[in-house]
This record gives sequence, C-alpha cells and structure tokens, in this order.
Amino acid sequence: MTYMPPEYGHLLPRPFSIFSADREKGEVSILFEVRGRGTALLAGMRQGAPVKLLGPLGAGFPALQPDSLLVAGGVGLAPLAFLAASTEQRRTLVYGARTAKQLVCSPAELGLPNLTVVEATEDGSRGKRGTVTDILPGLLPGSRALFACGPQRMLAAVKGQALQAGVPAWISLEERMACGIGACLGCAVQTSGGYRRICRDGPVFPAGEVLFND
Amino acid sequence: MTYMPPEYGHLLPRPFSIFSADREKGEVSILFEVRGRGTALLAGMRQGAPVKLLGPLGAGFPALQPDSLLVAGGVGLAPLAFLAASTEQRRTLVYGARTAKQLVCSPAELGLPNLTVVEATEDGSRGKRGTVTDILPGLLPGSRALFACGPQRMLAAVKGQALQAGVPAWISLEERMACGIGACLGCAVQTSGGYRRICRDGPVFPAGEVLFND
Amino acid sequence: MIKPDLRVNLCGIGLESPVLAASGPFGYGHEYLERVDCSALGAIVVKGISAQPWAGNPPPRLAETASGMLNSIGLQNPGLERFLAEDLPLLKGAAPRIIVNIVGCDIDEYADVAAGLDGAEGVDGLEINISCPNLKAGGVAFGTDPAVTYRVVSAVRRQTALPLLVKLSPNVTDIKVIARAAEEAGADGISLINTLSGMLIDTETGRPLLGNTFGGLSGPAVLPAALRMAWQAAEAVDIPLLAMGGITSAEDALQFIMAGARAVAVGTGLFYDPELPGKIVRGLAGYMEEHNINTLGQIEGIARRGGYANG
Amino acid sequence: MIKPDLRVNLCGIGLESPVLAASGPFGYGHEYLERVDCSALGAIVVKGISAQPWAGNPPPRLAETASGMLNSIGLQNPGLERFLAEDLPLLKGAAPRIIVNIVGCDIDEYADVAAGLDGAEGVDGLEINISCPNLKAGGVAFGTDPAVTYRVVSAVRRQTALPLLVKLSPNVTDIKVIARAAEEAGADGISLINTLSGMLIDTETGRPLLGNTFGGLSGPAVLPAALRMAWQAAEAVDIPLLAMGGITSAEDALQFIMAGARAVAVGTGLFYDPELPGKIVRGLAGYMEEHNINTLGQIEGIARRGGYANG
Ligand SMILES: Cc1cc2nc3c(=O)[nH]c(=O)nc-3n(C[C@H](O)[C@H](O)[C@H](O)COP(=O)(O)OP(=O)(O)OC[C@H]3O[C@@H](n4cnc5c(N)ncnc54)[C@H](O)[C@@H]3O)c2cc1C
Ligand SMILES: Cc1cc2nc3c(=O)[nH]c(=O)nc-3n(C[C@H](O)[C@H](O)[C@H](O)COP(=O)(O)OP(=O)(O)OC[C@H]3O[C@@H](n4cnc5c(N)ncnc54)[C@H](O)[C@@H]3O)c2cc1C
Ligand SMILES: Cc1cc2nc3c(=O)[nH]c(=O)nc-3n(C[C@H](O)[C@H](O)[C@H](O)COP(=O)(O)O)c2cc1C
Ligand SMILES: Cc1cc2nc3c(=O)[nH]c(=O)nc-3n(C[C@H](O)[C@H](O)[C@H](O)COP(=O)(O)O)c2cc1C
Ligand code: FES
Ligand code: FES
Repeated sequence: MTYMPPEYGHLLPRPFSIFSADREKGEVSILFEVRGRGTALLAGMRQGAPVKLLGPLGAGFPALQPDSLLVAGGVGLAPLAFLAASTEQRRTLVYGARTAKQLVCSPAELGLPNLTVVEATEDGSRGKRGTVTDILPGLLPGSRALFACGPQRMLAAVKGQALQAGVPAWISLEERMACGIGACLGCAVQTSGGYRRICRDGPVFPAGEVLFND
Repeated sequence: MTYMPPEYGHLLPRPFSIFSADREKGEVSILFEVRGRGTALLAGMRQGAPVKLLGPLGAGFPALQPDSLLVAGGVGLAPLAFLAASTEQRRTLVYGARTAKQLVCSPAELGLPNLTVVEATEDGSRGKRGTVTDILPGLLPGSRALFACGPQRMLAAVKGQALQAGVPAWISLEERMACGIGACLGCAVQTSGGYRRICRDGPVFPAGEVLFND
Repeated sequence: MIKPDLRVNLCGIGLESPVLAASGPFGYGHEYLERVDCSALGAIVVKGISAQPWAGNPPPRLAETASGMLNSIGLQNPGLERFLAEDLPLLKGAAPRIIVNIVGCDIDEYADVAAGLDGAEGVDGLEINISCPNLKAGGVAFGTDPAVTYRVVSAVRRQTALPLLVKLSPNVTDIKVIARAAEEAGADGISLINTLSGMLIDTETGRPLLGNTFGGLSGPAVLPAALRMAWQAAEAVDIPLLAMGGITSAEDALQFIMAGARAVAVGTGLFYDPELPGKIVRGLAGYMEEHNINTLGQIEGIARRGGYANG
Repeated sequence: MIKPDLRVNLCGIGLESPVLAASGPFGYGHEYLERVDCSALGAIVVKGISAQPWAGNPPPRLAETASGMLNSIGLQNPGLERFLAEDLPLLKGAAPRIIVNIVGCDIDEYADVAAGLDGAEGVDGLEINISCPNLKAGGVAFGTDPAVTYRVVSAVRRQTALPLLVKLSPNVTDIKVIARAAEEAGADGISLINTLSGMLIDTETGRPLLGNTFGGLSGPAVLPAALRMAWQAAEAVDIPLLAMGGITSAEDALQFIMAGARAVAVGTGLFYDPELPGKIVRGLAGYMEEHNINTLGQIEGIARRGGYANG
C-alpha cells in the first residue's frame, strides 16, 4: 500500500504491485498508470519526494516453472515483469493493450534477455493486431503453467482458455482497498470457497477458484 | 479572495489584504502569516505557481488625511502599509506584536521614507516593551484620524482609546469567509446598524459602529 | 454528431440549463451577477425569505470542515417587503429563471410569504424550506415530521398557483415518508438536500466554534448521503427532483441525474469556484456527446433501471 | 511540570488510553497487531459477531469519497463459534482490552451472541451494533426506533453482566430519544456514531458503484455530524460515551472529549495512517501538558459548561 502525502487531504492508500526490486540497495520500483486522483497526484510529485509504503503484502505468484507462459494486459505487466526477473530460464510473455501507448514498457526496457515478448494491440499499432486471447491458443498447448495480470475482462477470458487447454493458471486480481492487510474485508472476491480477501489471501489466486460475475 | 489550488482538495478561498500594488506592472502582493492549513499550503507552493485571485473586494480605508495615525498589530500591517503608500505626507505607524518575530516587516523593508514607525513588542524583544495601546495615549492628542488593523482584542482597545480621545477611527475587521462578495452573509459583524458583511460592507468600518462582543 | 439539448422542464418551469444556484450561498443573486458570468445557470433559487426581516445568528457563522463547511447564517433576510422592493427588481432580466425560497417560524408565516410572492412579476416558482425550527413545537424542524410537512405544504399550496418545490431536511430517519407527505399535500417537485446538522469545537477555548453551536454541513463531504436520499426520494414520489449536496463537477451532477433528479443545484461549490456552473454545463454537454445522448431525460434515473445496457 | 494521566474508566472497563480501535476497520485485531505497533490503543473493539457466520455483501464493497469512504462489507463475520475458537485466542494477551461488537438479524440472535460471550475469558465488554437491518421488520435498522432499541438492549442485558455499550446509528431524526431508550434498557454506555447511509454512482456504467447500492459513510467528512450527535447524546444520558466518526488527530479527539465523550475510537483514520493511535495519544499528552490538565476528566464535556474560564 502506498500512503498518499497528507498535504492532499485524506486519501486512502493505493495498492501497487512490485515492478522490480534491488535487494542489495533495498530499493523497489512500481510501474503505474494514471487512472484517477491518487495516481495523478503521485505522478505529479517532484522527484525525490518521500512516499510511505507498507509491504510487501499478500500472496504473490508461485515460483516460475519451466515452460510457463506469462500474460499481461497494460499495466498488469508490473507483477509479471517482477516474476519474470526471478529466474534465468527462457519464458514467453504475451503482452497486450488497446494501443501502443498502453504498452507501457518495451521488451528492451525490461532488460530480461531470456524473455520472449509477444506484443498485441487491439488497433494493431504495435505487435500483432488483436488481444492476448487471440494469441494464447497458439501458445497454450506447449505450456505447463500460466500466470496473468490485467483487466478483469481479460483475466476472465484467459481463465477460460487455460482451463479448457488444461493448463494450470494463476491470476492476479484488483479490487478497491482500504487496509491492505486483511482486516477490513473490503477487497472481497467471490471464489469457489466463498469471499476471499484480495489483499491478504491474494492478489494471486488459482484461476479455477475465482468466480467472475460477468 | 485567494482560491486554493485544487490538488489540495476542496478548500474555501482565503481572504487577504493587499499589501502593495504596482499598477504599471499590474501586480499585487500580499503579506501573510501561516495560521492553519490554507496558509501553510500557500506558503509551501513553489515560486511561480499560479494562484487565482478575486478582488479587490469590499470597502477599504478612507483617504489618508494629514496627521493620521496608523496602528497595526502583527500581520495587520498589510492594509496599513498599502494605505501608507498612498500618500507622500508624513505619518506615523504604531506597529506592535507579541515578539520581534511577529513584527513581520522592518521599517526599511516597507520602503516608505515619510513613514515614522514606532515598534512595540510585549516581550520587549524589539522596539518599546508593551502593546500599541501603551503607546497610543502619547500620540492620539495630536492626531486627526486613526486607522487600525490587527487582532480583535487590540482593535477593541484601540477603539476605546480613540473614542475617548475624540479621534475619528477606522478599523479593518476579520471573520471567516466563504463567498467574499456579500452573497452568503457568512462574515457578519454586529454593528450599531445590525449585522453587516465584513467582505462587502467592510472590512473597514468606523470604529464607533462596531460592537465587540467581549 | 449529436448536439446535446440541456433544457429541462422542472415542475412546469422551463429551464435552459439543468444547473441551478442553490438557495443561500448565492444570496439574492445580484452580488454574483455583478462579478461572474452566470449565464450557465438555469435558475437562481434566492435565499430564504420570511414575512418579517430576520436578524440571523451571532458570529462566527462559518467554519471549514474536511471537504465541506458549516454555516449558521440563521436565515438572515430582509423580509418579504424589502425583497420585493429592492432585490427582485435587480434580479429580473439579469437572472435566468427565479425561484424564491421561503421560510417561516410558523405555518401562517409560510403561507403569508407565499401569498405575497404569488402575483409578483419575475417569480417563476417557489421552494419551501421546511428545515426551519418550528417555534410553536419547541424548535423542532417542520421537515422532520410528515404530518407537519403535510400541513405546511398544504397551507402554502392554497396561497399560490406557482410551481411549488418542497426542500427536505436530511436530518431524518426516513426521507421517503417526508417526500411522500409533500407530494400528497400538493408539491410539484422535491428539492433535496438541505444541510446536515453538525458542529465543531475550538479546542483552545473549549467552546463550540459557531456562535450558534450547531450549523449546517454542506459541500463534497455530504455528497454520498445526499445522493442516497435523492435515490430514495425518486423511489418514493412521482414528481420531479431538484437535487443538491456537494456537487462540484459534471460527474457529480450526472450521479444525481442518474439517481433520478431532473435538475441539480450548486451551493458550496460556488465558493470553491464561482465559475462552476459553466464548467458543469460544458462537462454535461461533453458527456452527452461522448455517450450519444440527446436529452437528459434519457439518463434521468437510469441507475434505477439497471444502468446502460452494456456499460 | 504535569505528567498527564491518560487513563479513563469506560463503564467499568479500565483503559490505559482513551483511544480505541473502532469496530470493523480493525477486523479481529490480529492483522494489525502483526504489522503495526498497537500499544497506544486502550482497547480493540472487534468487528461485529453474529451467532451464525454471515457471508457479507457482493463486491465492490469500498469506494473513496471526498474526505471519507463508503463501505458495504455487510457485516461479514465467521460467527460466534469460530470467533471464540480462532480469533479470540490470537487477541488475548496481544491486545489491550477487548470489547466485542455484536450483531443480529433478530432480537434472539443478539441475545444468543451475548450469552455466548458472557463467560468468555478475555472479553472485557460488549458493544451492541443496532444499525443492523431488522429482518423481521422489513429490514429497517433496529436502532432507528426507540421501542425496538429498548427491546434489543433489554434482551442482551438479561444475558450478560459484562459492561454493555450500545452503538447508535446516525441515520435518525433524533439521536437523543434513541440514546435514552438504550440507557433505560440498561446500557452502561453509548457508542456513536456508526456510519451514515450513502451511495455513489459510476457514471460510465450508469449503475450504483457498490455491489449493495448503499453503503456506510465514514471518515473526516462525517466528523461535524458525529460531534453534534455526541453533544446531543451527552445531553440526553448520564452514562459514559465512546465517540467516533472521522477522528484523524488529537485535536479531533479533543473535540469529542470536550463535547462529553469519555473515550474515542478511530476507524477510517487507521486506513490513512496505521500509526494514528500513537500519534493521537502523544498529541493528547502534549495538549494536557500545555494546558495544565492532569486527567481527561477535567475537560470531559467542558464545552457543555462554557469552555475554559478565560479561553
Ligand atoms: C493488488 C493490486 C495491485 C495493483 N498494482 C498496480 C500496478 O502495479 N500499477 C498500477 O498502475 N495499478 C495497480 N493497481 C491498480 C491501482 O491500485 C489503481 O489504479 C489505483 O488505486 C487508482 O487510484 P486513483 O486514485 O488514481 O483512481 P481512483 O480515482 O481511485 O479510481 C479511478 C479508477 O480506478 C479504479 N480503481 C480505484 N482503485 C482501485 C483498486 N484498488 N483496484 C482496482 N481498481 C481501482 C476505479 O474503479 C476507478 O474507475 C493495483 C491494484 C491492486 C488491487
Ligand atoms: C478582510 C481580511 C483581510 C485579511 N488580510 C490578511 C492579510 O493580509 N494577511 C494575513 O496573513 N491574514 C489576513 N487575513 C486573515 C487570513 O484570511 C487568515 O489567516 C486565513 O484565512 C487563515 O487560513 P488558514 O487555512 O491558514 O487557517 P484555518 O486553518 O482556516 O484557521 C486557522 C485559524 O485562523 C482563524 N481564521 C481562519 N479564517 C479566518 C478568517 N477569514 N478571518 C479570521 N480568522 C480566520 C481561525 O479562527 C483559526 O483559528 C485577513 C482576513 C480578512 C477577513
Ligand atoms: C451559507 C449557506 C446558506 C444557506 N442558506 C439556505 C437558505 O436560506 N435556504 C435553504 O433552503 N437552504 C440554504 N442553504 C442550503 C443549500 O441551499 C444547499 O441545500 C446545501 O448547502 C447543500 O448543497 P451544497 O453542498 O451544494 O452547498 C444554505 C447553505 C449554505 C452553505
Ligand atoms: C470498513 C468498515 C467496517 C465497519 N464495520 C463495523 C462493524 O462491523 N460494526 C460496527 O458497529 N461498526 C462498523 N463500522 C463503523 C465504525 O466502527 C465507525 O463507527 C465508523 O466508521 C465511524 O468512525 P470513523 O469515521 O473513524 O471510521 C465499520 C466501518 C468501516 C469503515
Ligand atoms: S483491503 Fe482491507 S481486507 Fe483487503
Ligand atoms: S463572505 Fe459571504 S457575505 Fe461575506
């Protein structure tokens, strides 16, 4: 959770995934998109201004196995880039967005030489024209696991494709948060085991357990 | 009225007196003291940041007459410095505060060669030890008018002294404001003519009309 | 491309714009009309008028709160006679439509003010403020009791054929029964919300900050409560709603319209930004263009009907 | 120099600090106790417990509002049995005092939970949340009717000798009659306020933003309304008050104490800053030193007695 500087009044903290971490320097970075007031204020802060963080929180992706497929939609790239950096094995990232502008990071910027990035944009402005779900059918057969983060509609579709192909899948979910540590029960998601807390029981859940309501 | 920058959330505008104005350059300056959240935020703004102003509003001091006495408490200096700058005549300013620190401006900084400044601090850390009301009895007899701005307690005392000495006095009042233009009736002060609006009927009133409630 | 039509009909008052100035913050209008461009306003609801002049409450009358403010003006006003002689002439012509808010300390006073305004040229409608303390019932506000609400509204209704809005107090357990009482007594529309009762204490003096101890809370802080009451009132009655409470953007205004309001008013928001009405109107037009909406009637109450089909 | 004594006695519960964690935001306590220093808290009021587990409301359950938030958790909780078996043991010892908030969908359920907690080791007191919808009365909250309030509180009182606080809903016309009904039924103290009913609409979908349409408004936005109700409750009853609603600073806490509260609780403020309780306690101590106050009893309700003599 990222606490908002108090000069802006009372704002709830905002949850972000860890994009990269340098354990030696004790630094973490986040990759974020401006969506509303909170992210606009964060984006407008001067360089070097202090920001209070609480974390890491909750349960992330399980360890990467060989032949894993990573799937990111837009800024959902953040936790997958972090996951990809955790191993030197070869792996493939399918990275989609509406337009090239929403593909916030280029493969080169990620600096992960063993990562093959397949880009897709709905308008064809970069990579293949289409959505990640147009690309997955070709890649799922050879994969042993799938890890995904992105908009809910994408995750629901990816879940369906992975289940159908018999590939175990983990997805990272989003919901509005208040405490971030599992106390307030505000970030519930409906699962086969009842409501679970995205901030503490997740944000990553086995795809098969998540019940999407649309 | 000074409108607060919207990134800080919804804050009412803050009223300030004009401290100086350069008609050729079209510039005005204000002199302010940090009292609460609004003034702290204004003080923290980076140089050059835009601030929205509405003004000038209301009725200021009448034109300075010869042998006028100006009386300022703390940051109440602002409208009196502006008044003093309106004429080249010789005039005297009695300028008081709790300590030297609250005497926000030195006579030299005012840059008004014809102004005699008599300073007073309650702790004696600059000028005479005492309050402006200790000094006024010596100066009132020769004066034909008095103009004052400062804390309410000071104004109430000054009013009493001026009336007793038979010197016509005008005082500039403060109250919390919302509209600043006379519409909301929020900034009422009790006068011999009923409630009047400080923002539009004032902030300057003939001292004799103002009914202080303490 | 669509040219959005922002006109609405509020209880028979044809408005060029669905954004009004709420009663109180805008005073009697001329102060704002002098200083800022008010052409975006569909109507001005002038500050409450009583039969006799009211002096108002002792200062301080204002305090700032988190995303809001308290006021305890105490319904200070010049009384009906001076309003008609001095204020109304300044407004006529200069203002768009004029709705006059009326207050009273007993039912007769409400009725008298209504009678006095009924024939007045330039008055397009009345809004009864039933949040006033009922002096004959120990100072409890008229608008907290459905039976008293019914009596006040009926008494006013008998005095006037003008479009009649009834402005509800939010300080009630069930806004629906009050809204229904007003409708049954002959109101043409419901206005809501008035201010939420609140207070602050000055910890340096250990005393209430406002001269009157209690004041009315308004501004963005109250928006969620106001929107909930607008939603409930829309459920309870069939007459149109004029909704307000914390509106400071086109998006805020849209929320009230989607909950069921015909038009909206801005009060405290004018203090933050006197140019707010124009900004809201431009924002509404932009939204309508983007979403292919011709008239606000298409989205009035849409949230009560399941929202956009595939939103 | 004065060494301020921050201890207070709340209905027989001796507290080392007058700052409590409000029911709900703090969950069952262990999540916070694991992560942040909670030593400044006088007590933890745990989240509402019913006889049977409750599933809670569909998401989204949270929304941010101007200086506040809406929640519609729907009183999700594991039920009495699992609370006693799993949560209470984790709290005992780790937490300062423990007050358990109880909820029910009918009067019997309230009584059953109270009976089940009565002998439980580690439970220092009970707080009855009467803002729950009364399923037998069409979902109207128990706490909006003084007669029903009286019945719920009496039923619980018969089951327990533990100190008993009754937590009032702010969504009422007159908080004083509800507070009096609770006192007459045997409450040892009054807690207030619970959340104000509110809602938001998502203008992109045209639908209510919360899965449950309505939610409860909390945070600094509601402070003036909460303070007014604390003031009124203090006027109405003789039993102590635990006050809450938007507290995010020592100054806020002082306002409630000066209005008549024995102790205060923080809810939403914990989300903005989990270290808030310690900051408030240090702020209170600093204020007491500066103003030469030994115990909070000296300023409890001072604003109701004219404030400081020469403030
Ligand atoms: C576990 C988790 C990890 C996340 N990681 C990242 C990340 O690495 N990078 C990134 O850019 N964003 C991330 N997000 C989303 C990010 O938290 C929201 O974009 C941010 O809180 C929006 O704040 P705002 O004030 O700008 O928007 P608001 O004004 O609060 O809302 C703007 C829009 O964003 C949506 N929104 C607001 N809060 C949330 C939320 N908590 N979850 C989902 N949608 C929300 C609202 O529905 C609204 O439409 C993550 C969210 C979660 C739950
Ligand atoms: C006509 C007029 C002219 C003024 N000229 C100046 C000036 O030239 N320089 C200057 O420094 N200050 C001036 N003030 C006072 C200034 O407006 C307040 O100090 C400022 O609004 C405080 O804002 P804040 O957010 O910092 O304080 P807040 O947090 O709002 O309040 C802090 C303290 O200031 C007091 N206060 C708040 N608003 C007002 C107000 N409008 N009037 C009086 N007291 C208030 C409160 O009682 C409180 O104790 C003037 C006020 C008026 C009415
Ligand atoms: C300073 C002030 C004065 C008000 N005076 C009146 C009034 O005379 N009559 C009335 O019906 N409402 C009055 N109101 C209430 C507003 O019309 C409006 O209902 C309320 O403030 C909520 O809207 P807002 O949040 O946009 O201000 C007043 C509000 C304020 C802030
Ligand atoms: C997320 C959340 C959950 C809550 N759950 C409960 C609850 O279970 N029982 C209860 O009595 N009050 C509950 N409340 C109300 C708080 O205890 C408190 O009365 C209210 O939020 C006002 O205080 P605040 O502004 O400090 O949050 C909840 C509040 C929030 C924000
Ligand atoms: S945000 Fe509070 S439980 Fe997840
Ligand atoms: S501030 Fe509105 S009338 Fe003076």
